[in-house]
Amino acid sequence: SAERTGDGDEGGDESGGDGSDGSDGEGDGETPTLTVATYANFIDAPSVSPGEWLKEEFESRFDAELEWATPDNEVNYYVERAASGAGVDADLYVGLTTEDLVRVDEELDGDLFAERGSVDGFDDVREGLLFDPFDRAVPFDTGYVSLVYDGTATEAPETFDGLLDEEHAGALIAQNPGGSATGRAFLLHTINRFGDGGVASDGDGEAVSGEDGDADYDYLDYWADLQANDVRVLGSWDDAYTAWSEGEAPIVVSYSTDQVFADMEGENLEEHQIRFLNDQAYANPEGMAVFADADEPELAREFMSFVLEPDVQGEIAQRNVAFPATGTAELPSDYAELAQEPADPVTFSYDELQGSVDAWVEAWERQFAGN
Amino acid sequence: MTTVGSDRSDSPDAPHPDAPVAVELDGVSKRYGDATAVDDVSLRVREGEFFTLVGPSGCGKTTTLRLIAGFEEPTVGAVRFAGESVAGVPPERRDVGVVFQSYALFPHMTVGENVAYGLNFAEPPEGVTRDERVADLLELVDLPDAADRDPESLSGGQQQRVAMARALAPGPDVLLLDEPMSALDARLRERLRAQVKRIQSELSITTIYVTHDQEEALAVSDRVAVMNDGAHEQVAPPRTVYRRPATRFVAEFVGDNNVFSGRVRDAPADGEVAVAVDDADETLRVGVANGPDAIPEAGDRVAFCVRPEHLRVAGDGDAVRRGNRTENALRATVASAEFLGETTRVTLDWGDRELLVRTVDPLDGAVTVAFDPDDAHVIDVEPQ
Amino acid sequence: MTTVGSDRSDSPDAPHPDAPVAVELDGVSKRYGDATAVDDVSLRVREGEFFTLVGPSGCGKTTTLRLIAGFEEPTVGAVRFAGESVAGVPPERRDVGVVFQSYALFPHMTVGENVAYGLNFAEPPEGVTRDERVADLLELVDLPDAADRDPESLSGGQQQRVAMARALAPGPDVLLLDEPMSALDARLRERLRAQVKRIQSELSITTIYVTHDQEEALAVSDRVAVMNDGAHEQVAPPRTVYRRPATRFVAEFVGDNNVFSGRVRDAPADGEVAVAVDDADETLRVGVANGPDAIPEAGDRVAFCVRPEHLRVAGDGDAVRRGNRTENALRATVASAEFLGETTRVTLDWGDRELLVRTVDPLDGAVTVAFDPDDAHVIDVEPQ
Amino acid sequence: MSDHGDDARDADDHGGRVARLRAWTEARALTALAVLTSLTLVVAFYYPTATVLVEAVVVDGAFTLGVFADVLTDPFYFGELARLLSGEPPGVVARALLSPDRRLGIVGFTAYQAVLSTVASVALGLPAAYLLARFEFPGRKTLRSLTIVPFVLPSIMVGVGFVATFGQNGTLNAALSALGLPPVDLMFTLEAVVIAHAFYNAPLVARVTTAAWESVDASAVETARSLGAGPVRAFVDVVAPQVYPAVLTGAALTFVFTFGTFPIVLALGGFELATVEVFVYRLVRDLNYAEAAALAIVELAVSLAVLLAYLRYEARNATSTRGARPLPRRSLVPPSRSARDLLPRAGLAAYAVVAGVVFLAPIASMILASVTGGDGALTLDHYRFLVERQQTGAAFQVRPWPAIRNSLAFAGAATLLALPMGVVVAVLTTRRYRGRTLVDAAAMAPLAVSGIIVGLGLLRGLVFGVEIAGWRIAAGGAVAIVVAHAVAGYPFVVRTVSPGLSGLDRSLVESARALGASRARVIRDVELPLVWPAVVAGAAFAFAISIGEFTSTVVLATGADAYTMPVAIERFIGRRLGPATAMGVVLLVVTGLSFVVIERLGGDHRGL
Ligand SMILES: Nc1ncnc2c1ncn2[C@@H]1O[C@H](COP(=O)(O)OP(=O)(O)OP(=O)(O)O)[C@@H](O)[C@H]1O
Ligand SMILES: Nc1ncnc2c1ncn2[C@@H]1O[C@H](COP(=O)(O)OP(=O)(O)OP(=O)(O)O)[C@@H](O)[C@H]1O
Ligand SMILES: [Mg+2]
Ligand SMILES: [Mg+2]
Repeated sequence: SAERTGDGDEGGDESGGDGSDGSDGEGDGETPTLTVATYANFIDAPSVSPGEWLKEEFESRFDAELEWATPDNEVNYYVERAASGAGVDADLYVGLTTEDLVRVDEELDGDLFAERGSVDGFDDVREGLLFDPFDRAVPFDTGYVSLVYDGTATEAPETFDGLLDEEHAGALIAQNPGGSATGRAFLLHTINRFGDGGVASDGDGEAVSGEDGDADYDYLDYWADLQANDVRVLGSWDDAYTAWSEGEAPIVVSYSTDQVFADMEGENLEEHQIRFLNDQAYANPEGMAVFADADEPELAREFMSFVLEPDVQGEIAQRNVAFPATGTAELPSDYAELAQEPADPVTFSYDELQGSVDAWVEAWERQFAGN
Repeated sequence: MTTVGSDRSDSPDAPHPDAPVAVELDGVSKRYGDATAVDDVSLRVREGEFFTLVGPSGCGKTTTLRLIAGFEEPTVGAVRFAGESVAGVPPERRDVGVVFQSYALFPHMTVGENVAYGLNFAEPPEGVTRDERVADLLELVDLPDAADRDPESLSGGQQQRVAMARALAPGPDVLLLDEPMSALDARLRERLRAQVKRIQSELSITTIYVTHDQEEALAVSDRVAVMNDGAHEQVAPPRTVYRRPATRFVAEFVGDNNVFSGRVRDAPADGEVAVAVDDADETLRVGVANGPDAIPEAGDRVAFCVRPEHLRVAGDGDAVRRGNRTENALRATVASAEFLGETTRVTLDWGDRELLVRTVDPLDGAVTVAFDPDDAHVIDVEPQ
Repeated sequence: MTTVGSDRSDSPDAPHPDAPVAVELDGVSKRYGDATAVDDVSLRVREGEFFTLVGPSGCGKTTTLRLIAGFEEPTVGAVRFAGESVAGVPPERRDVGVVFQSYALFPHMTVGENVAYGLNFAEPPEGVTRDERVADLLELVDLPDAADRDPESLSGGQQQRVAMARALAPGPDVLLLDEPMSALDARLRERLRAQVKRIQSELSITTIYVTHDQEEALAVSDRVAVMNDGAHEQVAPPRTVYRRPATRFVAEFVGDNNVFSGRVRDAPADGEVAVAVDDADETLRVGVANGPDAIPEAGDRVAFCVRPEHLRVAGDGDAVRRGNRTENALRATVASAEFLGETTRVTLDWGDRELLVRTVDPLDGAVTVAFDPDDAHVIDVEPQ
Repeated sequence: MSDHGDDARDADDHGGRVARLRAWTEARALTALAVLTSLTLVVAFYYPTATVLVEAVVVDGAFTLGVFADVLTDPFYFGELARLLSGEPPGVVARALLSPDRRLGIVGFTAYQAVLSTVASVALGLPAAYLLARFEFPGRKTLRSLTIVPFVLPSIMVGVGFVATFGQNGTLNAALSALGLPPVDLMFTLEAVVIAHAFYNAPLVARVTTAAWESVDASAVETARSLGAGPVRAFVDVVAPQVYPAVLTGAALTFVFTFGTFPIVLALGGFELATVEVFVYRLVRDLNYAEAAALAIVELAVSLAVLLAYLRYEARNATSTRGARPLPRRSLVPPSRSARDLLPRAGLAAYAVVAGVVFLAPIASMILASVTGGDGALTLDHYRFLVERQQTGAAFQVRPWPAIRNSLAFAGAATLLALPMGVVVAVLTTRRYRGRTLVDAAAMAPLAVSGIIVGLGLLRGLVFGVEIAGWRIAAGGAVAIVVAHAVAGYPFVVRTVSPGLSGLDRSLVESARALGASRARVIRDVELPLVWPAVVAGAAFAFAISIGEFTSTVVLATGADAYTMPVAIERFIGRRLGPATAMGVVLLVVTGLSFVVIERLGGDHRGL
């Protein structure tokens, strides 16, 4: 999500809140209320966010009221609710990632989300974005985590190995994979590139082999080299972007849509260059899914259909500063000029992440922060 | 030595011999852990009486008062108000007025508000408004214009009187005063104690007064209980305590005194006995009229005392005569003297011991002192 | 009324009439903003002297002491130690020992550490180790075993003595004591003042003592300065202050007194004058031998005083005789009495005025009191 | 008998009953308050926290110490100590600990940085205490009031201010290069973290120390002087030991706060300096509750141990210096040119420079950021954004005015609730009885438990509620926020009020009781008014805690209408920091004014 990009909701101890503003009890014949859970920046960000437009548009097209819920713990909030038997008080969740699904499924025995069911426009969703093997989540947009650099201060390397050059010592600021979405995406990208060295496979699973083809050099080796080259890993996207903006280092891990914002604010685009390492970027498709015990499952599916409509896709992409999930989205022709897509998006599938991602992060933490 | 704790309420000095008992302590002890602060004390204070607890620091005076006020509950024994046990009754429901040494005026209230505080919980007497009551009390303590002042702007003596007025405002049955004047300077103490006494008499309120100043105790009380080590040694009117101390402790604590001990040489004659003083080559004649009930017999051990003012001084070798006899004359040398204005307190060395005498004129060198056998008071008789 | 501030160091009582001056205040004033705490005070304290400043609260005693100690600098005037001005010399270089009313023991040090503290800055006397010095001093103040105790575990009197020992440890030239006993109870004060006096004599250390207790001042001092309102009213040995008060203030502040004023009727005869007492129908004969330098003449206004112990009492109508004359007899009625042990202090109503007398036996009703003209002391003469 | 008489008697009876009822309630008011306070604590703190912490030892419904043992014996967390815990002989471990390449583990490192931060906070706080306690100058009281402001600044704001001040292109380096000095590279070092911790905690140290310093008796100093000690020596020997317990209070609290630090380390230090709380956060986020809870318990144990050690020390050293004559304050303008007068003031001037860099520059940078546009020019755009958001924001979005209003309303209400709670606990802890330490510890626990765990606990315990007899009892929204804030703030009320109460003359209380007042009535009529300055100081802290609180606010807020200023700041963080910093400045101004007002209601006091 682009507002995620711009206004990163990643963690720290602090973020959002439970924004459900209303009850879901409504009698027959009255206007039904659809409660949509999402992350805070989807509806409330200082620059732009799609929430307000979506609500107005949806309510004008359907005889329904839309209520947003933005609990601070995001999807974990519903995991907790389900686990404590408190009942899930929303109809669908907007903004699920692959990892969210993996985590939810590992934690809960029962199903938190219902099957997709029939959603108009689902067929228009781009093939590579479908990330739920159990067909619950419907992708509605995607973003790419790449490097952003200040072209007036440095020329970012083209490859991962380039980051290890002495020239780029101390040049990169990344984020904590344990607390930040961009940080985690970048970590996963390095795993995809260098392999996991069997970290997560304690006996059962397969080791991930890296695209670099070197079985003896895994992501931990790469990070050891990065650390030796003075990489900075800060807590959140905010921290990192602030430090980068203040010129503490010329390169930062961020989103490939950075120039859209820079342009909005009239900044020098030269200072906001995008670099896809090895022509790749880690893709973070976002999906939506209906809760298993939604009060308004059908209305929720109508909402999903609505979101996949071409004009809505276009609006979401622009307002969330991301890329549409469907091939039919209506976007201004110059959108791609500023919002760049990599030639070769990479991402881990649900199956690859399942049972591994925790171990990958933990192994990285132990290496990086060992005291 | 035995402790004589007789309640001589039939003494001629006690002003209310038949008045009902207002406060009674019955076999009361108070222990803190291992330490016994009050040890089996039984007292009866009559209505309207000015009753004083006097004793050295740590003897349990404050604890006794706190047991009466209800700030502490006795470990053993009963406290009764007008015959009713008050066990478990919290202080706010005991109808006592308390004045502390520190006065404990509420610094955030004016003098008037301080005095009025207790009227939040008790109606003023019928026909009197709250404000009138406060004005009356401030009048009573001679501070008619102080109502709007800050307690901290008052002198110590004025604060003390405000504390009195405050304690009296709700019309308590019993007034408890814990060393209410010890923070004041000597002259002020003298002035205020007269005032306290006057107020007490005017209201004829039962008053229990704690002090360690024996002069104060003598000056104001109807009866005095001399306490030592958690127990009372004597309970009697001031003159009795001063002139006929029941124990050696009382003799030495209340006023200056010279205490002797020795063995009776022969049977009493003319109301006197001859006593061979311990470790001294002297035989002294001692009157037995004022002593305890037991009349000393030959061979008994006795302790007796003679007040400094009863030791008459002459120059060295001058005879001190009584009628025609020269007797009870002791030779001593002046050790030190303190000029007190009216008199000089002179300390004499008499052998290894010290004697205290009072003189008007300075003394020096060797002197002879003597006393009238009737001025001696037998404290204690230990039969052979 | 004029203030008589004569330094009667030639009085027979002053023990060091020729000793060199240790501390001198020369025309010293101290102002805080508009308020004058000390007003043009000049004093000379001789080496080894026990000099006491006595006076009511707020009269400037503490301020005077602080000027000597160097905690304050005078607004006007000079403070000299052994003849040298100490202007600008900080307290730590004045060689003074100070004891405050609050003792100000260092709560985080043991008693021994407290006493030893000053030895960090001054060598103990030759041949004595630090520890020995501390032990000696604790011995001196009768606390030989207290070295390892916590100051807070000591009673008030013990703390006071530790403060003394601490002040004495570095061997100061001058010891300054600011009401060192006012927080203690009456009996303890009496005991301790004797001890302070003993220590002072043993060390013969120049001592300046501040108190508001006139009995204390009389009891311990070589000379007393009676202060009032920032200035001294009289500086003299205790007996002089008591017997020949220089001002009405002194007469009334030091001990009980009966002060009369009136007009002289005729010229002195036999060392006496007849005084018509103001607002009373009495003429009293008053000795003039002890009075101020000015001999009163007929028509002068005079003030004179008679101590309560010099007012002899007889029953109503009994003549009080002197030689053959019945004179100076006043008829009064008993208003109240306080039993003090040795004597009873009786307050008499004499017209609108009060008279104080001392008696041994209780008094009641109407009485006649009289005094010897020689026992009267003329304070003040105001020529016609 | 006439009806009239009956009526009168009824009325009498009625009046009597009312009076009796009032007396009865009054007599039990204290007990009732204590019970209510305990209930509040249980509902809003102990129960919720317990639901999380218990997961350390209950896994899948079965009791186990396995998770705990794993954490304790993991060298990653405990370094060489883990080897001891896993049974290696102490000698070997001791040798390992002394070797140069010893491992501290995360817990060890967290403690290490907390110790450094504590030292720095004390070092930066003491000169401020010296200035505030010993000198008189215009604005002294205001300055003292404002020392609490850093407490409420969200870490993100401090991060912004610090990067702008200490960064490569920051104010400090600009100043250094202007002076011809080489630049310093502070960012992303332990030093930066430690300075930021000092930014938060040095003012706290200064506050406690000032109060203690002001209560040193001048007679003690004068006695030392008369015994031969010069001014410096008298300070070292007499003043310092009496101020020391207060410094220790400040140090203990600083240690506890920095031991639980989280966002600031990662923002200014980087992941190499990760602390325990970072891992608690990550584990909770990954729903790995067992290990998170085990780590949180370790954290709690360390913090509580420090707090308890300090409380015991405090109890032992409680010397009441009632009626003391305070040291007179000096003028900041040197009265003469002597070294004695000039040196301390020169020292303070040097300190003012350091304090300017550490405290003022970050705040100034933050303010500057709020008026700087993307092109570096001055602009009011960010404030315009706030106005616009206020006017056009959707109902479900966070808007500035409701955030300000909520912050003030919650803080006011939380303060009103924290005060009785704190006072009751202070009353209980100033009495002497067995088990008092336990009460003390229980009362202080909210300071020592991981904020993340509390947040999760509140979610489970309050928001989801508890099922009792088929009813689910849940609480969210304004009331729950206020309660949670009160729980977080009341320990400060306890710590400010309790020294005052224990220093009160007991006879004041007893006088009032003898005059007929019940125990509770005495607290109201006498004790509280007398420790009023301390109550106000406690109120200021409770207010500050509530204003700055974030974690439980976002958990408990059940709609945009319950959001507070820190939430607004967090929401307004974008790629450009302008809007958030503008909101930060609003927070700064609103709270700064609040504190000046609040403390004007009080006065001088002891305690925090
Ligand atoms: N709360 C307490 N706990 C333990 N011991 C106590 C307590 N209160 C009093 N004591 C002890 O009981 C004894 C009597 O104390 P109390 O205060 O009654 O003496 P006092 O006669 O009033 O002395 P003072 O003249 O010094 O006021 C003392 O030894 C004291 O230490
Ligand atoms: N630092 C000060 N500032 C202003 N006024 C002061 C100061 N110190 C003393 N005074 C005033 O000077 C006068 C004399 O005070 P001082 O303390 O010397 O009296 P004192 O004789 O010691 O009284 P007490 O017996 O009460 O101790 C008082 O009116 C007092 O208020
Ligand atoms: Mg007592
Ligand atoms: Mg004084």
